[in-house]
Amino acid sequence: MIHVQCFAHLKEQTGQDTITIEQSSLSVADLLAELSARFSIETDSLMVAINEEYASPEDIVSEGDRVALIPPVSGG
Amino acid sequence: MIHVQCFAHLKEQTGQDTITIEQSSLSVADLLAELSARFSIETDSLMVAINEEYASPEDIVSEGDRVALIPPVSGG
Amino acid sequence: MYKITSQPIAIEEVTAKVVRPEAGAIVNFIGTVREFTKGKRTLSLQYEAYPEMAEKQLRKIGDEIKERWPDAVTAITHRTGKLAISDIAVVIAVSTPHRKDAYQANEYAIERIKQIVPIWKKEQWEDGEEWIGDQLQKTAYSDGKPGEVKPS
Amino acid sequence: MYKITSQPIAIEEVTAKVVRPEAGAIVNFIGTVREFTKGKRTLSLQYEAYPEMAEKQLRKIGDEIKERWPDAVTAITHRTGKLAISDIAVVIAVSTPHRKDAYQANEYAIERIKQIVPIWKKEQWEDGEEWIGDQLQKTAYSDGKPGEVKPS
Repeated sequence: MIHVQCFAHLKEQTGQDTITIEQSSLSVADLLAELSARFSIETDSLMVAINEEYASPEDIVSEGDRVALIPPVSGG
Repeated sequence: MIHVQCFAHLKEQTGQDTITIEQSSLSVADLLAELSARFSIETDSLMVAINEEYASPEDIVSEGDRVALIPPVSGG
Repeated sequence: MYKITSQPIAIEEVTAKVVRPEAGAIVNFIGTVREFTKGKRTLSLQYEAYPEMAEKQLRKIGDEIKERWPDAVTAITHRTGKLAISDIAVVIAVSTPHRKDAYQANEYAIERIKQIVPIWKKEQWEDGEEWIGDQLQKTAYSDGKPGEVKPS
Repeated sequence: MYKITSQPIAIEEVTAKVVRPEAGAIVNFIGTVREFTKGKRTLSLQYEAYPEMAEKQLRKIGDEIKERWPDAVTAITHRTGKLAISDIAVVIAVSTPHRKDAYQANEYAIERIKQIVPIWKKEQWEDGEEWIGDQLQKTAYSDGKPGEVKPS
């Protein structure tokens, strides 16, 4: 199982702080595809962070990683 | 009589906070020439302020004006 | 030196972190909540952060500054939660021996915060509210990591 | 908004003068006493001002900023008297709706202070002391009023 943290409007759109994926490992691209299908969210502008670092589409997310969805940021 | 305020090293070089000129009116250029003669100070880099504004060599200093010698500044 | 907090930010406190005998110049950037943006009135803002990652990314910005301006020391504090008009959202303090570098490094820091630090703001207007994203008008997110985007 | 003081300068106090709902950005410049300049160790500094004229010239700088950056609001406080290493000599605060202007206007202010504001510093070193003049390496004083010198 992989837990994916949500922030900002994603929390409202998915209705969840944390989404659970029933797999032990998958690519960032596949993770986004699955989330897009499950929640009908726009994933084009989403980044994925693995252990607090930005990940590339081909990076692998594994059980135990700290995973988060990062929409375009607007701090400052 | 015209009173001329001194600051920084000029105060040390002339030994005075305020120099008194025994005239009722003269040009800035003449004022500097007189001070140069009296105190053997280098006046090339000195500005004169009349009533808290920088003056030009041809400006006239008159009795009652607030007059000051302004060496190159070094604030900030 | 890099902090996400839900408490009001004291400018003096962030500035004090970068004071040192080698420094002759400190430049602060203080981001405050502006009431009007393009004619639209903001009532308040809500900032949310992914705090662990945000502090890590702030530290990365400090490291990038160190590479480009080796004599610079940087401290950044960003606030989260609900902010009223004129409340301080972020304070960036950069100290350097000479002032040019402090201005440049400070401006670099705020540009990078808007690119890579996971903090989001929700604007509250008179007629609604909205999470703000992509305020730099960059749509390149899907093309790469924001960590790789360098300011022009 | 423009002040010469012999008391320690509180950054928050100068900054508070420029806070307003229209502003989203405040940039501070804080000049501190640096210990080493070109390898020479400074023990302390003494600042002397012609206070009435200095405040008038600071106000003139604020007016010049207003002409160039109409949305900017500026406050400047400069200290006089004896300062130790890391003490604050000057604080410049500029607020603007958008940050670029705040950085530029602030940098303009410190450049102009070093040109036209009648304040002088005396450096105290281990082996002596000296009034510092002409630190911009400009020898053009006799050619015109410093008020007419515009930064390049």
